[in-house]
Amino acid sequence: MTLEVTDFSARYGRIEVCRGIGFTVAPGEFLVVLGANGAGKSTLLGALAGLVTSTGEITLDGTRLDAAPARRRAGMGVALVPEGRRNLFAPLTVDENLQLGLRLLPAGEREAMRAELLGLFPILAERGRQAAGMLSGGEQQMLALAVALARRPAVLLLDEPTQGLAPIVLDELAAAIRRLRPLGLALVLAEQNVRFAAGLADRYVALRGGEIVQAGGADELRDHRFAAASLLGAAA
Amino acid sequence: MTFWANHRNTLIAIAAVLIAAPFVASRPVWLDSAVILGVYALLALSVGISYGQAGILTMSQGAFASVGAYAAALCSARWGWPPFTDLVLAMLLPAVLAYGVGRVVTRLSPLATALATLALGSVISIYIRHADDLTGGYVGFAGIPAIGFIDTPLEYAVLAWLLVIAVVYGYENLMRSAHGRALNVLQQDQARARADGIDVARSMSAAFALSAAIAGIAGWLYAHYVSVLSPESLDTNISVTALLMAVVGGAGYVLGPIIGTVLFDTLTRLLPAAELQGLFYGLALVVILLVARTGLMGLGEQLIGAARSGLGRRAAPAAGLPARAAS
Amino acid sequence: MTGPAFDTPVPPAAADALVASGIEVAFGGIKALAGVGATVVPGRIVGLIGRNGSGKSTLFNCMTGFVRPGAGRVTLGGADITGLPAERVVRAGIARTFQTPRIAEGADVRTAVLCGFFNSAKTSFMGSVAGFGAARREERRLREEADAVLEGLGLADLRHTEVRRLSMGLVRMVDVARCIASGARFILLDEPAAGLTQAEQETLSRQIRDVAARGVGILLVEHNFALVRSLCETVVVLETGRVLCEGAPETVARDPRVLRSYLGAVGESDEQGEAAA
Amino acid sequence: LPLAAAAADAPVKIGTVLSLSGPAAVFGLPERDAINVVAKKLGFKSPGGRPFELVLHDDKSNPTEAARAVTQVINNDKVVVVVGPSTGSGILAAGPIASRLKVPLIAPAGTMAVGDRKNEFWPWVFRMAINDATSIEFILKDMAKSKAKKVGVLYQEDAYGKTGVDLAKEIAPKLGLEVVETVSAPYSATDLTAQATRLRNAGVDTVFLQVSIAALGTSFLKAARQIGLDKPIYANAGLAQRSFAENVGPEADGLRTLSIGNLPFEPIAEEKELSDLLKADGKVPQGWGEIVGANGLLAALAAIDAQAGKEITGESMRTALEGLCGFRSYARGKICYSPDNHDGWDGSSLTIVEIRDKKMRTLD
Amino acid sequence: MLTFSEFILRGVLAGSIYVLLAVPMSLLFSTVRTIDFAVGAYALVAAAVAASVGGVLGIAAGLGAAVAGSAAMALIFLLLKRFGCHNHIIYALASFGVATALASAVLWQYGTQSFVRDSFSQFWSLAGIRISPQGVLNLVTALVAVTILYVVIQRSQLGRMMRAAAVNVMGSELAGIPVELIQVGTYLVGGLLGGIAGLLILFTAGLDYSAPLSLTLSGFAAAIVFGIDNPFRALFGGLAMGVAEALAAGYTSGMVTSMVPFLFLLIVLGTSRFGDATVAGDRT
Ligand SMILES: Nc1ncnc2c1ncn2[C@@H]1O[C@H](COP(=O)(O)OP(=O)(O)OP(=O)(O)O)[C@@H](O)[C@H]1O
Ligand SMILES: Nc1ncnc2c1ncn2[C@@H]1O[C@H](COP(=O)(O)OP(=O)(O)OP(=O)(O)O)[C@@H](O)[C@H]1O
Ligand SMILES: CC(C)C[C@H](N)C(=O)O
Ligand SMILES: [Mg+2]
Ligand SMILES: [Mg+2]
Repeated sequence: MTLEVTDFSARYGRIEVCRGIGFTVAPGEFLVVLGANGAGKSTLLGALAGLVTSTGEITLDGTRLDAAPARRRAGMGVALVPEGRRNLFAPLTVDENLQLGLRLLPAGEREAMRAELLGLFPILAERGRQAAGMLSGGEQQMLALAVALARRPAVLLLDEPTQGLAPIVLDELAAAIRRLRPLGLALVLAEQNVRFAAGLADRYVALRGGEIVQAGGADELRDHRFAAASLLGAAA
Repeated sequence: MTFWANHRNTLIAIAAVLIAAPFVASRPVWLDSAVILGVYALLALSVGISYGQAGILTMSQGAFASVGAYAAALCSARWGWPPFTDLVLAMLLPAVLAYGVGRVVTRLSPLATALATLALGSVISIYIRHADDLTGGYVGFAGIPAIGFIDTPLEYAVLAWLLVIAVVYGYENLMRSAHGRALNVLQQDQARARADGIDVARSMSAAFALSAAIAGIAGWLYAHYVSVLSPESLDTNISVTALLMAVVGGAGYVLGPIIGTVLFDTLTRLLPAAELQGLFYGLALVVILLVARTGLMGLGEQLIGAARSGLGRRAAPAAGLPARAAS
Repeated sequence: MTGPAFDTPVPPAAADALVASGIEVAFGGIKALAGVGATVVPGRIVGLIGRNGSGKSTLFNCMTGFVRPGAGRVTLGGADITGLPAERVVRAGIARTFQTPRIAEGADVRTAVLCGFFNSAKTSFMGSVAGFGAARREERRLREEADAVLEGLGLADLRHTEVRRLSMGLVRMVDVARCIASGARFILLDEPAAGLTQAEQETLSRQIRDVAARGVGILLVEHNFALVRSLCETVVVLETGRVLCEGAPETVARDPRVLRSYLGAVGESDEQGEAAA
Repeated sequence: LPLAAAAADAPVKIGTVLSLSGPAAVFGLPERDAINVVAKKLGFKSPGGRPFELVLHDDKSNPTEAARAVTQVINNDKVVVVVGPSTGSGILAAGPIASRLKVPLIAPAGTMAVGDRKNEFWPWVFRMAINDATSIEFILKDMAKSKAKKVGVLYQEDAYGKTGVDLAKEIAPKLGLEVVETVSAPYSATDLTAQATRLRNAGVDTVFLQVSIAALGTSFLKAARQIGLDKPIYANAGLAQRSFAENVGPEADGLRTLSIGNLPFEPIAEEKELSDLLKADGKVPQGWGEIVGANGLLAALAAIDAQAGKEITGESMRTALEGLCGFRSYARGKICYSPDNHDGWDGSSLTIVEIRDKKMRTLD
Repeated sequence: MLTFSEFILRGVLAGSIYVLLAVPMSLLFSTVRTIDFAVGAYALVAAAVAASVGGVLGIAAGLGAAVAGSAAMALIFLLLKRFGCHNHIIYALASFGVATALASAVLWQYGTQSFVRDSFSQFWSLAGIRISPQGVLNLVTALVAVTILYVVIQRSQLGRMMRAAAVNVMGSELAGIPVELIQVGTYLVGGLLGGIAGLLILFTAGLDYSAPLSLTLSGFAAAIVFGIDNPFRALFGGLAMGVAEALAAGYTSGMVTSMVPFLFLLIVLGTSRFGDATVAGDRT
């Protein structure tokens, strides 16, 4: 489904963190949001998911999302994996976390999806009865991703999913996300790991001070020095 | 100047007491209230230290106070100790009790801690009720002498508020020291605290003991001022009231408990004496909690914060990397 | 010396190394560590890598007293510190950061660093309450030392910033400052570079190197192999609770087992290493 | 400092510090109701024509609050006499204040310690109730008339319960009875079968209840029936409450209770007047609480009238109360104070009532 | 021996009341991580209304009144949350206010009378021990309540949602869980359970206006002593407290009798690991 964001601003209380954001992500298209620390990436993703107060329009195939609270957006096909896997329920077991993720899927499809996710992250099958909070950092990250994927979202918002994952797992993760492309998934990815982002995304937008300062095709990202200097705004 | 920076709360407390003094001294009934208010303020401060700083949700401050009060009664009335010497025992006894129990409760969850302190308070008060020979049992203990030369309500009021100021001063010292910071850390995150090298059980027990000692001071003052004691004088209701006072005022702030005490006291005075008193009390409590969710001090801070950011200050960007990064 | 030998020659200071050997840990049915060892020498940076769930953080937890190993020993300069409670381990001179930073909300940077000084504070609890002159002088001394630590890490300007307003990278730096404040001779860093921009990673690695240069031994867990390669002389690779191999980063990176189980595509391209250099 | 009523015709202020909440509200509320209706009926003028005002405070069944309230009414509202506090421990806490501020308390509680002459504040406390020793002797005498010898006692865990059981143990042998087992219950007890079982196993012939919390009374009676402890049961005045009699089930039939009069069910002449007054005001008479309260007010008014034309202070009130004997009251017996006797009432106003069909019947 | 087992049995029957009061606490804790100090007040309100209305209608009215009381609490909880208060202790203190208000309303409306009604006039004899069918009914109700609660909380999708809502509000929102609906629902069910407890007490031993706080504290203790995270722990907590009290009343006297229940709490909390702070899912 097509995600369309127009004239979008997000604020914490009186503090406006993102403003005038606009972009479109077509079905099957992957967009990466780049930016230095504090540029507002997480804020943007949080606002798209309904966690942060925002103004402006968000539509999903023409349906307005912006008035709905986070809880309803979840039902409308938006899934966010927040920074630091904060979508997990630490005392609940791995299985229970997954079941909560699978909840929004029709009952008949749940088993198949479960099997698919456990195939993607086999360790989760072994740790089924363990409290999610007791997993290793990387295992938690995998579970957080699995929980979001479980409901087969139309729009997937990933906030730095690579944090804490071993290099080889990143490859597997990228491959898994790529497999969702034909299903029409629209992906918005906030990343610091340019290598990962470049390997996955079609297009990028770069944020600085809460505004889009640059946009382009992902091939531009393959040039590291360009990415580091102008997109991540590292050096002052 | 540095004293101002390091002891703001003490100075504010002194100023407030000085401003209120002429008004209070002009009415005998206010003098009496000032003493009792001082007792409650000490109790609420003791809750501030144990709950607001160490995170021990205590329901036994009333019991600690009564241990202090009975110690004062026995030392002065029965054993004839010289004035003020009984204060030592009145602080030490509750502190030792609290330290011992603290070692156990520190590893419990907050609710389990509350239950444990509640049970401890009950055990103490049952003991007091049954130790007829020592405490006078249910009937209580009468004829507790005044503290040496301190005799009139005015003198008691002065003493009470001197004690309050002294406690605020010590409290402030503590919070500006490594031990105070340790309490703040362990209250939020015990693993973090241990990684800093903090012995969680010891620090928490020490804070609990300090808070019990302060409750003991409150009891000591109460005993000498009221001159009679009974098991119900300083019971669980008082513990709960002290907790409410501290929370309503802002348990995490040094002066919060005192503000809560004043507010609560005013409130209970304004309520009509009738069957429906509880209804008004309950509703008032709910309304206060709704208005001041982090206590009155928290509310004040929010208002000040809002006033400041209302001046149109834009979002300060997250602090960027220090200069050395640019190379 | 019970730990495994280094590829590089062991410096003379090794007598007071931090050594874990034969560590075994099981959580219920899960065997997290099955006979793992590692040695950290003052002034050196040792890397610890391995797949997710291979037991890196658990090894950290054993060496810092947060988890009691089922078997094995942790020694510091020959003294057995196995099973000491975490707060005692810190006092012995070993500090750590957490994989998910644990920060006290609301405190400013200097206060956070001051918390690290808990061990070296000399006043007693009651002494602090009484506020004797000694306690006040002590407090002044701690403040100065904290400022010195911040200065050393290039964080001096942030002294009064609230920790929660910092970016993740700076939070991790503050955590490092806190470790240094504790006077630790060994610092264990758990994925300090996660979520940092390239530039921040560079700052971080420079500062880690500075700390090591002052004679502090560092054990570094990190999934960013480029960073590991640029910092560490030795790397220990874990695989499901066992040591898979050990050696210089270059050697390890060429080990087919490591490529298969951990590095995957990263190991095949060298550009990352250059970028961080 | 003498607290004088400003002028002879200015209203005299009377403080009432009573338990309007907490466990002792069972007595405090009827005390307040009676004081109010009597004052209203008198048109807030003493029988001798002196206007008066009432200042009401709640002691919350707690001694600290009681002491505070008494200080408040004396210092702030300038009362010259206080009716209350309602509980023994409240009076003990307020006594020193009354004596320091020189205002007498008219104390509606039976607790022995209140009338202990060793108290420094003894001169300032006048009991408006029957002391516990007299009460307990009265009910135990009734018990002794049956063939019962071995007595079991249930008492509630508070001052009322504990002093009661101690007195019972002390007095019983003089009447040829023996207390063979005592059991106690906290206010919070919801189930007293264990206590009842223990009394049954001790083989008691009769049971004495020293409780004032009606719920404990009913709970025990139910438990006794359930476990098959069918022995005659006696209770001290704490259970002589209308609501207890009306709410308890058939298991209470035959329970004998000590009472001051029988206001709710079979009031005698003077009591009837009070009961009618209450009913006219929409109140339902509850028990002896009203009698004690109303008479407390009447005593204060009688003392005021004894000083007609004079300036009234707390001290003059104390002197006047010490000379008060046989004033008009709503009670069976005569109330009489003297400089040596502040206990006022003897046993002549006591009765034994028996519960039958949810009513208290006066026995004679 | 017979005496001993009699005291045990009586303790178990008495303890079932504590279990009934502990169940709503345990339930609320699993979804909101707080304590409702008004549970005892709901019980009182239900008993008072049921006793004054009488009959089956009275039972319905009593339960309705209890739920209405908890609805007030739920509303306050919602307001606090909407105003941005996420401190669970504040919710608990607010419920303390509600409890005081409700008890006072009962005192005002019905006076100081104790509420008590008769249920069974026949008694059963169990191996020579006379017990009231009412006690058995209480125990059965407690067992049923605990079992249902356990199945719902631990084994159902709703239960997972409830527990999720308690530990991570943001995560619940993202997972599409109606957090507030669930939490308000829990308060209401807590009111209903408190009301049921009140009705059973009405027919067992009776209660009066002063009962709520001590009822709440008994339930609180029962819910916590063996760990609050599982309703079966509340079951054992309640029964153990009942037995401890019965044995104390049966075999000790004076000070010891009154202290035993509290010493029991202290010893269990001090020696067991049930109340430990280590919340599942928090590792370093
Ligand atoms: N809860 C909050 N309240 C107020 N300001 C906030 C809050 N969270 C973030 N900010 C501010 O909003 C700005 C953007 O933060 P955000 O977390 O969106 O950055 P980011 O681009 O995701 O950075 P990072 O790469 O470190 O994750 C920063 O200035 C930050 O300080
Ligand atoms: N407290 C615990 N209870 C149960 N299992 C645990 C516990 N701690 C760790 N584990 C398990 O032990 C294994 C090792 O965990 P550890 O955290 O040491 O991995 P790690 O190497 O640090 O991984 P990552 O790179 O993902 O952080 C994991 O599979 C984890 O699920
Ligand atoms: C009149 C007496 C029976 C009063 C009772 N003893 C009491 O203390 O309340
Ligand atoms: Mg971010
Ligand atoms: Mg790890």
